[in-house]
Amino acid sequence: MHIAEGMLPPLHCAAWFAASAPFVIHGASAVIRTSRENPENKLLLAAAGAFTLVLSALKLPSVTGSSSHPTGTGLGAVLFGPPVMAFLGTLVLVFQAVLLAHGGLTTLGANAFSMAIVGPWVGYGTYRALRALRSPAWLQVGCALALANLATYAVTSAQLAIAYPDPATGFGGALAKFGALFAVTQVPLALAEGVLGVLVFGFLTRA
Amino acid sequence: MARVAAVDDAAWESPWRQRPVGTRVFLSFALVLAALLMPAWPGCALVAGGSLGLMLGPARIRASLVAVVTVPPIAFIAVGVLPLAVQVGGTPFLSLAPDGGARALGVLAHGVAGTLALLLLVTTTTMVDLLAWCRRLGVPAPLVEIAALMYRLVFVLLSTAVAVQRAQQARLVADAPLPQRMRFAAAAVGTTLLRTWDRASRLQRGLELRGYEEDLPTLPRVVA
Amino acid sequence: MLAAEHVTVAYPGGPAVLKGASIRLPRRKVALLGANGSGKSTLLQTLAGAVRPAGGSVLLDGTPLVHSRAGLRGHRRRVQLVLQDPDDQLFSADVRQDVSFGPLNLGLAEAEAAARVDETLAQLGIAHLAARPTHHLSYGERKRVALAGAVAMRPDHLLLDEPTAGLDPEGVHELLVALDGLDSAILLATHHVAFALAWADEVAVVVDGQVRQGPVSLLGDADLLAAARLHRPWPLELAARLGLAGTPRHLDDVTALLEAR
Amino acid sequence: MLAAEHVTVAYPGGPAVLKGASIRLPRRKVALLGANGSGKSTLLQTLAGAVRPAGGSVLLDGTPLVHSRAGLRGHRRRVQLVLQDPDDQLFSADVRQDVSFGPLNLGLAEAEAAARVDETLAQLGIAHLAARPTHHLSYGERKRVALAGAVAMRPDHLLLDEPTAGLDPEGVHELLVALDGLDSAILLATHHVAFALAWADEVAVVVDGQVRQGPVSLLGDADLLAAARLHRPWPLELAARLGLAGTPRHLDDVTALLEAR
Repeated sequence: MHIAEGMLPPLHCAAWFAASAPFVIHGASAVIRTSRENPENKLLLAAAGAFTLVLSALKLPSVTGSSSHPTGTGLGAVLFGPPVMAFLGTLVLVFQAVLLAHGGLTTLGANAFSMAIVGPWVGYGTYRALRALRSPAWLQVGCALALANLATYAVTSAQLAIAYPDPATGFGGALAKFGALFAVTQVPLALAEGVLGVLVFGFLTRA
Repeated sequence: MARVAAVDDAAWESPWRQRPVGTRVFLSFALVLAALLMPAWPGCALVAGGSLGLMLGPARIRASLVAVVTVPPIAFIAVGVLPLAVQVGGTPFLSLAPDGGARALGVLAHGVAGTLALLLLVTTTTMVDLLAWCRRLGVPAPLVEIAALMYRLVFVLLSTAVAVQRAQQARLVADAPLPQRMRFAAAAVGTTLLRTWDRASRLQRGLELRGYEEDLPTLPRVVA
Repeated sequence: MLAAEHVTVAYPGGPAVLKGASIRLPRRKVALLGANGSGKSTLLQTLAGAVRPAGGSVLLDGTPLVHSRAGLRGHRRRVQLVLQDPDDQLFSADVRQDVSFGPLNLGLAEAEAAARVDETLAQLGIAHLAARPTHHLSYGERKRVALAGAVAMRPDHLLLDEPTAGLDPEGVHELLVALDGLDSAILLATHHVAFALAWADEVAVVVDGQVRQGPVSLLGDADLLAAARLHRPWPLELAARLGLAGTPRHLDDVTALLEAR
Repeated sequence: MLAAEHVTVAYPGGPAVLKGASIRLPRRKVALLGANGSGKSTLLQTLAGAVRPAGGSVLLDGTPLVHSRAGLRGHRRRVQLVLQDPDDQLFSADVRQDVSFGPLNLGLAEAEAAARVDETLAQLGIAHLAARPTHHLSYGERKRVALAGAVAMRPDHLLLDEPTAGLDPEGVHELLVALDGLDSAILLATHHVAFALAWADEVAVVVDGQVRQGPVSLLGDADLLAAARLHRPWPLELAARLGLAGTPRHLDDVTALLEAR
């Protein structure tokens, strides 16, 4: 879920850039380090980024009949860890902006915060927590993906609510409005992504 | 998915490719800033009109392409601004906000103008040129190289993903019940993932044969 | 009978690939010949319903294909396309599972589908691969399994895109034996002219976005082949040079003609 | 001269692919023949230094290759392998950039590398592709660009894995013209026996993990080819059947022999 170019006031854009920058820079330096240690990692990370981008363009069967797109950031976080995903997710967002005019450049900070930082951290946290609880592997993967997707959606709703508070009830009311609006598509999508993740996990363990 | 290729194709064929990337980035960014900072009327209308005019005029972008790539984000913006028109709390719980319509339309205008300004950049500038520009601005080489490899792999994988989906359709995947379809979608995603890995390791070995150790130096593009 | 009538196809922003191409696929073995980029694959995709032509139509038993969900569903039950790269068509963990994909989607019960799969694998001479994981197969084996996936749907019309590409002579031979056992009409795209001459009942040559269809002797037409950026197959070239009568299709024919001289 | 002596290669967990294979690549055109899975590609990879043999050695001008970083670096400056699938070697978004990788990696200055790239593209007849995006190229064009990437390094020895696979007759012809303009020794792996007969100065046939190398007349040895799961090329088969003397290599030779009869 991307906030389009032009939809956030300038101050908000700047603030979200400032909020995202430390994570993305930290991730970028982790990426530089791992690719110096092992040049094969460059190819792997590029492939992971390309896969995420292509995945976001694959159509999934969905309950509502409209097609839906998985985000894949939860999967990336489980595979590469959240710091690397902060960089890689941002790179995917740049590609989506440049190749699809999807999202934007001034809203990149805000989108990176929701999709490349909070989503992956929530996904990774869920995965680690469930692992610590010795839950089955499929549950770890499914919940990590679904919750990463949901967290992204929640953060995006909050970002819009901060920018455009409700005239009567302020931030809380706006959050409820945006949350309810996007819930229609995003909640089934998050569940679908979780289920898909479980199925892909099953496919890969059989293959 | 065809949209990936559409924007990219336009950028490769853009008559503006010969102009310095920095100029294009500056122009587009100035328009985006104008869209953000100026009042919706007449500022955003001017930005939107200006971006459209530049795209359809000197940049010679086909109108059908502009339509194809702008409709989805604009539809998303249009839905996204709906909450601005209403307010919650009080009685009735949900009601039209005072000036709500104007507020929603204003944000819509900012969004549409911003998206068109961004589109001006991306339909005239290839990813490759942007990456080379980033490199000159001092972005570390490994990061630029990963982005460049990613760009190449996107197109390799795209044809795979499209072919896998087509092959499933040919064998009547649409007739399967939903749980089955989810399973087949997972198989398509899993297959694409395995092939992604395979592609990456094969490219690694292929590049090693060409002498790849740590860096992937290439000539900068010649601006004629 | 499957046919295309005056189909025109252009990719977005590009020039037309097919410009009023017509082809018909009677219950025979037809070889579709053309250079790389001539539009062979596009024509196959169009016949299979995967590409919607801008003009003209695809006909199945005289009825035009409607590109609706229902129209395509009916079409796909009877027309199956096997792609050049088998990896694009194999997406299950093992061979049996992969081949069962189509039959199950046709609505066959599990037992029935299983029987269909076994029958198909036996027919194509790959029953021994049934339980093998797909990613352990050799290239030739993967091509055969991808073919099985289509054959298991019992299509009347089987469209094959470069099925011999990348196969060694033994592999090609095994493939041909397998194809001979089928009773679908087969349209096989290739740029191996000598192979087409030996195998086909009829040939169709893609030239300039259109199709010239006729008996294999068409491959003796040097002008046509030059326009198609192809070469005359060696048996016909040799016959022409030596002034031999007839249309020798392979080594045996050539030997017989020369010995009779 | 590049050579392999008694090399043995086995993949982890599998049987040996090469069992004491020896081959030498003098400054000539050598065709390496073998069925799918015979070990052709493995032999090329071994010669290029990408696969380290369990036994035997790879020699460059008599000096055994050491698989250290420095050893391999020196080897790759002189021996370049072009893989069958061009997408395994093309990494850059445009052609010129991709081809410049090797020369820059050799340590050439930018101006020098640029001159080298232009020269190579012209030599291979693809100067017009220089500014094209890699993903817009056809398969045949990508194969040519991948070849350019290797040729731009000016290797003494060029190893080509199935360079004609997937190319139409014109594409093959253009490739051969381009190869003729090079002055590297060329080892070309293929399973097209008739093509090898027409093109090569010498042939090397992979049989049972070993290599039989000799003049092209080796391809008339029916037993050898059967053991290699290949067929005798048609000119030699026809000559044998008709009892013609000599080793006709292509249609012209066959015509001349028959007319002289």
